[in-house]
Amino acid sequence: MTQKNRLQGGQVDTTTTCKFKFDGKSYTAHSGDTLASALLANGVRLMGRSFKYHRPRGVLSAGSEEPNALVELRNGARQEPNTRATTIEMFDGLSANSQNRLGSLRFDLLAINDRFSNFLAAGFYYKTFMWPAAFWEKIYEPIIRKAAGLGSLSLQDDPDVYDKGFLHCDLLIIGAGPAGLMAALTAGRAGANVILADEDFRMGGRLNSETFSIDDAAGADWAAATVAELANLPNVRLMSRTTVIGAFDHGIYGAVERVSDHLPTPEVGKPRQVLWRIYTKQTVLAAGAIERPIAFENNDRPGIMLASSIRSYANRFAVAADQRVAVFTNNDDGHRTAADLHAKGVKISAVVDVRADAPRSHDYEVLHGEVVNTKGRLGLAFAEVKLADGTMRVLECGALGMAGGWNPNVHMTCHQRGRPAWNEDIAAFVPGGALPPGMSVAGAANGAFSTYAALTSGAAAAQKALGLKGRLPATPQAEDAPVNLKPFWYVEGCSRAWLDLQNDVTVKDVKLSHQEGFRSVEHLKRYTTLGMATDQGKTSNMGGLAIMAELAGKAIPEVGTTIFRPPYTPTAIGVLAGRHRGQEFHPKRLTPSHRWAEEQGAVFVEVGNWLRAQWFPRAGETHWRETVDREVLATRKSVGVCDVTTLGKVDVQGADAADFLNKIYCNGFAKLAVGKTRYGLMLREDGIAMDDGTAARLAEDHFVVTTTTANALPVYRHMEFVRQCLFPDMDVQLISTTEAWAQYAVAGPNSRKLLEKIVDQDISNDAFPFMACANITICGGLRARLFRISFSGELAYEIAVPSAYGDALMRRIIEVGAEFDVTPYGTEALGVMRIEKGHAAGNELNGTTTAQNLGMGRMVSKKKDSIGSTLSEREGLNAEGDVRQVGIRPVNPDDPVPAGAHLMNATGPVDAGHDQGYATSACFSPNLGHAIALGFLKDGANRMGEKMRLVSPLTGIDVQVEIVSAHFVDPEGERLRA
Amino acid sequence: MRYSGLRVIKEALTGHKGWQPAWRDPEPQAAYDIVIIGGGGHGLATAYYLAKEFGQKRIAVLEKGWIGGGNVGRNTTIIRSNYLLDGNEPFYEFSLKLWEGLEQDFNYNAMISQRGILNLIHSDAQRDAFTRRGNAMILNGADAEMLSTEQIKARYPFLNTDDARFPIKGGLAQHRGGTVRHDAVAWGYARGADSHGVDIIQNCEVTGFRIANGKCTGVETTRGFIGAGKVGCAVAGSSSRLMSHAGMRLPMESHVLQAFVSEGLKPVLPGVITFGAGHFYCSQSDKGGLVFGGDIDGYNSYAQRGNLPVVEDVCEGGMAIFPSFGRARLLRMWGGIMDMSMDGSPIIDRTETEGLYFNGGWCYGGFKATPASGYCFAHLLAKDAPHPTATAYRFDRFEKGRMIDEKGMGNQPNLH
Amino acid sequence: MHDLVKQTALGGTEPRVDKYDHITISENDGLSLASVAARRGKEADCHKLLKKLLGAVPGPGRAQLHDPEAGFWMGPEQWMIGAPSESHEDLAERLKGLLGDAASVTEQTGAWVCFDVIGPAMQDMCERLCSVPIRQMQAGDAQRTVIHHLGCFVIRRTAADHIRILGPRASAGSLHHALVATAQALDTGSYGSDAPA
Amino acid sequence: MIINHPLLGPRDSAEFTYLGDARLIDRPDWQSQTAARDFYEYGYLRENPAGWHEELWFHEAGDRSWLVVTRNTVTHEISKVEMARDVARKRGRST
Repeated sequence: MTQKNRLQGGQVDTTTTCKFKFDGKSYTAHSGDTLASALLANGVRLMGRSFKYHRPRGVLSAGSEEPNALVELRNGARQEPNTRATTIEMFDGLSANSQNRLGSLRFDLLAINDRFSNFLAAGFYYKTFMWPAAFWEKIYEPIIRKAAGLGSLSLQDDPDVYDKGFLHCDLLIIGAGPAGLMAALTAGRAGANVILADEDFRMGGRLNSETFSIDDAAGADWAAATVAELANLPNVRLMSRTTVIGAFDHGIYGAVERVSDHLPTPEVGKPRQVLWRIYTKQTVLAAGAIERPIAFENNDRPGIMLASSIRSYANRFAVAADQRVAVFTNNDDGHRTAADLHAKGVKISAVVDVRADAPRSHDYEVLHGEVVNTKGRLGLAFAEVKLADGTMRVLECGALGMAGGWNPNVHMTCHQRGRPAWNEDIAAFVPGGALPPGMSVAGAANGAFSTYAALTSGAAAAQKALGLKGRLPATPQAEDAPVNLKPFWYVEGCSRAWLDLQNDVTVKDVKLSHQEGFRSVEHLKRYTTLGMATDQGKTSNMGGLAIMAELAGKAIPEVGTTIFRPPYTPTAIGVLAGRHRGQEFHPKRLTPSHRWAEEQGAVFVEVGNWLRAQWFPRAGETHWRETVDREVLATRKSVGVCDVTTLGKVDVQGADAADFLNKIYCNGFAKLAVGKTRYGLMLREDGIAMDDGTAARLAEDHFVVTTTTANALPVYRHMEFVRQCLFPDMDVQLISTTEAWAQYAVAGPNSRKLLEKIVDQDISNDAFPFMACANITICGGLRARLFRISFSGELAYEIAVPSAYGDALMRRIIEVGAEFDVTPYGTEALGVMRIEKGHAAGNELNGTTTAQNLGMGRMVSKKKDSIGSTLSEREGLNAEGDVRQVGIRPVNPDDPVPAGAHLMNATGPVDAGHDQGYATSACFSPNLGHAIALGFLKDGANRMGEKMRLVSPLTGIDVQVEIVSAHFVDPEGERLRA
Repeated sequence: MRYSGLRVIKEALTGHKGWQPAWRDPEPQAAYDIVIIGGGGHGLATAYYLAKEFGQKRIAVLEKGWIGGGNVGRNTTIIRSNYLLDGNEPFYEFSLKLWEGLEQDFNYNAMISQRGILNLIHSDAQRDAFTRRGNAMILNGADAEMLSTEQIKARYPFLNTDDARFPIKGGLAQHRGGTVRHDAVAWGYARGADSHGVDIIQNCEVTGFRIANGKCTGVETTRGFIGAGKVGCAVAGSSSRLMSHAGMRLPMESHVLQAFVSEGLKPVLPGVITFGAGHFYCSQSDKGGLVFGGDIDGYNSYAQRGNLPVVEDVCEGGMAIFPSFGRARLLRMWGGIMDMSMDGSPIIDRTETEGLYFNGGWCYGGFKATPASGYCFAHLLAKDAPHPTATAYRFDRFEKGRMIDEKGMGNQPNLH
Repeated sequence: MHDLVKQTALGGTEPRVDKYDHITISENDGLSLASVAARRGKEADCHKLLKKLLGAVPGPGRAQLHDPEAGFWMGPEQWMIGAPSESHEDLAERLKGLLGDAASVTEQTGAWVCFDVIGPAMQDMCERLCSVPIRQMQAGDAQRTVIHHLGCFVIRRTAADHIRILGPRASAGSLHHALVATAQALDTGSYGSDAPA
Repeated sequence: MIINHPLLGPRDSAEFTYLGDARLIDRPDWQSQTAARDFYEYGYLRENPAGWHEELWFHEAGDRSWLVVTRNTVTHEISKVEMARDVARKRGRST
């Protein structure tokens, strides 16, 4: 098919031809086209369907404000719903499909909705679908949901990558039209670090769409020359295809650069888009203005467009919106559309102007009147005009430009809750009130609509922002036409006259909203959905406000606006996530023995960001339990080794180190001897257990504190808080050393014998008794640390070496331990052994348990001040019969005792009112041959031996259990001290 | 005027001329028996139940702006009763039951849609905790189901189960959970309250309390003094500001919570889903937008807007579980101000001033609580005794050490 | 002398190098590190001794690029000291010997992975990684910041096209992945007049 | 947001972790007669102003300093940033 509406000139590259498909049909275009311009060039006006009534829709605008021409761009996993045809850059092979239709675009079965529109007025759904109650979810809602929505996601994983980045500048200029370019020139020449960002792929703004001259050059040529000069300044960064999406606090702006969207697919390794966080000292907003439509009956047919966009298509893209064009205007600007298209040889049916004193033309007819209706099934064919004298005229036209005046793009001036101000001269909101700090506004965004005013204000804004002294640079010569406009929002008596084209909100709906008392602009928006479409009301809100104001008998500024929110244009969720998805969602933390564990075939488990070996399956083992049981039994029988590097480690030094530990632990540390380790329980200030671990005193003024894996960071933060904010003059220094040391637990009756083969010093029971610690050397001189502590309840040690030697140490332990059948064990066996031993861990230290609950109430020293000690004494935390940690075992050894199950009395009701407690941690104990659990039980200390029910209705479990001591294995702790 | 399908048809055929304002716009009277401060969901629901269920007369709701303009119009519309602790679960289950009959009760279609909520599980410890929670729900008479990864994958085949940094290991579902058209809740309660004679007075900001001899006798407003037998405050987000006029310091901080909606999409998500290894939850509105959110920004704020780091954090969470959402576009982000309390649970209680009652501290869970909060607050105002499901929501629980701390984060509001 | 063999942070026996036209990313496995924190009341002594060691005491956000020992500021009265591990395997011990009671010294060698990022695209790469104002940074500027959720130090070295990144050792793989992916995402093409030499 | 660190200059607030009201520096005396009430008020009651607020931020991804930031909770404007340790000393926490 030929491009029947293609004109001469413009800024498309007619030497290249791109093939593209829309709804499966092939067309040609040129590079420099958008999908919208290419379709118009090919005579395609029907591009979409409206949200509610499924009315046929064509393109309204030539920019990112487009509400109508939304398509599904690309196919397969790259399918991108709701993409504005007006911003899709043409490339060879482009493929797009229309959306939100049942059947074809021409014969959308859901267009039936339009026939019933009278029943589907604003808010109708709030008043019906209530009976019978069950029908809402079963019948009505599924139908509504299916019909609603716009485009579809492919539901395949997005194959593209997205990047994030950070930029710093003195001046960010948003928008590269005449004002933005002039601001950039002024600031760039002055040597400031400047970022100039524009959402378009071609900088120049309206200069590309108008036939104005600047000095002696065409506006577009001046823009190109200016961009070329800026590109040569090393201190200016030009960012086209970059939308600034929001103004955040303290001069931080979000911007999305579409790096690859103009390509068929991104190059390998290259991002599709980049999210930039721009830190700027000052900002010039030069975002231009958006033309507004006029509401009249059936003003939504394909072919009815913003008058300025008809100019854009003609002047920039060399496309006639149709071969017969009419204009409906309330201001002088609309006449430019007729003049420009006439000059390009397009037939002007007429310019209809609501003003009696409209400028006349020799080239085309100017009518004083209003467009009162239109006709045409899938596109505009005729416009009906009511002339001022009351007579009717019918204009034959395939395109009708609406010129209702311009709205400055104040969006970003309001991102920090500023409200715009009303400017009577242009009948529009302009930036007002409190702008985001550091922001100034130039050009049409500030209501300065002439090219000359834009250029001047751009230069002035840059000068002011940078505090430059001296005279403004000379402004080039440019048109400086005044705004001659008669506010005109809608044609009297119209009803189905569209305000929000996408959401199908008409003048009638606004009237109904007012009638029903939804009169605040926010109520109007929420009740009618006006302005809630993908354009967020850029082309619709103003008309709605004006009508509401009229109905309420108020001035427009009294009615006010809804709130402008980021993002300025809808932003891919993918780019906001950047690379942090899939395996890269969070960084991985690997222990020094990770590679070795992989070689052993270990199964890993996520613990925070750590990956830890969960168990080490051996050939022939068919179930993880088999593996874990073996690891536990082997450890308790001989010796096992487990990587415990992930435990948090904090180096605490200084003359007041012991006093400091006395503050952060509820139990005492002042008297701990050098060379000894002590268990410590840390409370939050509210008296609840925060974390536990050990503190090893390596010297009078040097401790190594361990935390649980999960709490390493919050505990460190807390310790710094105590140090800096509460006791600022203690001589104590903290630093995390979690990752500096590879640390392994070596546990079991043969652990000493094994370590004696590695450690250079005497570690006999006398020389190195239970809870001893020391700096040692191993393997003939490597510095190391040894702690005789035990989580498993066995004779056990933890040995630490600098991380770089962690791999080698693990291999050495396995090598020298072969004679003891040393068994590596993972977190699961670790967990089994600690449950067998009754040690509390994360499931017990759940942020609501007290030392008392844990059976450690007596540890809270009353003789000293420690964090949490005072509030731990509150009555609610010391109530009679409060829960205590207990052991739970099944009466029938084959029964499970799952964590999360609740304890109930053996007889009596099973409900929340009779809840006695719950199981916190559970496992199968290979030593006892049945499942065991730890739990919290009301008055638990006094209920040893009691038979109870453990119920988990969620998982269908109800078993008889016995309450026992939490110390299932070696309750006297003899093995530890062996 | 009663709403019904027949009425809609009749009006459609007669030019929609018969529709009346959904609520009156009365001038404030000199005094009321009960004045409710706050025309949000909770305040309007309180007035509605006071009038309808507790036979109270002469009630006014004072709203500083437009009704429904606070958090009831800014939330992510989720309802559920998947709570753990004794002090909470019966209350939220009561609320869910009220939701289930609400539309017929107040004759307004709030699009209550019980398409279910699913909390994903990513670790054994999380499974243990959710098992305990699910059991607590069932023992309290609510519904809960533990789903396997396979069951979840069948329901959400596009969930990331193959290449996840934190693999999905199951999920706790509450099928009676779901979503509600949030604005319609405010409007439905307003219309219902109005029809029972409640005066809803918009653009009327309370600037002070008149307190004499330990008793509150009314409120100073931008529209003059309004006398009151009892005053109930339900202005979550602004609680500290309001109650400071009564000389109170509250156990809470105000924080901004952001929420997000995508462009409209054809249906992909049937119910609500929450990520358990990051900050992200999501549902899809009837209109087609993905409605999602995550963590609070984390600093005290009254600004009703947030910042980029949380936006990115939430979208990272979204992409972690739904890698296909990358090509959907975020349409709008906004913020609401939360009363973040010291244990993550609310307060519905008398104050030390006679005649002055308080409802607040809802953290980010206030929307789902709306019916029960209104009902229980009405109960307290009408009978001077707490409703049986709300006995634990007292001011003095912090001093006495009886916190209701679901997350176990202690007295740090931004962690709840 | 012990006989255990060191492993690099990325888990190899040799440090890894990834070379592209516009950027080279080298794992630097040759650094011994130790932190030094002045004891309360001994700040002046500590400064004096550090000055002797490094030539100057680096202030906030600064590194003292010096041989064989170098150092950068970590926090108030706290510094990280580095030296070649070949000659200074026992750096922490030596520092403690030097500083005595004037400072707390903690071995940090094993806590960090170090990458040297060198090439004409260094600044562009840095902008894709973290929020430090790389184009304004001078040689010897040292900032702690976040790279892909990881707390890292970024140190601008003497050569204009060189930054050194210290990241948490346990996440060496994730950090390396981020660096490599970012290098690949950048244009390999010409870096303009503002690119570092 | 940008926090102008007293030592390091302007830094993105994303590098920081927030704690809350800077009155948390004023930890009561555990031996006071009114210790129970004092600690309750210290731990649980907040002014929570709409306006200027002194608050604690921890430079977690930076120099690990606690800072006292004076920030407006309505506009987010920051007027003052101090080292918390200095503030603590000024408030008499030196021992």
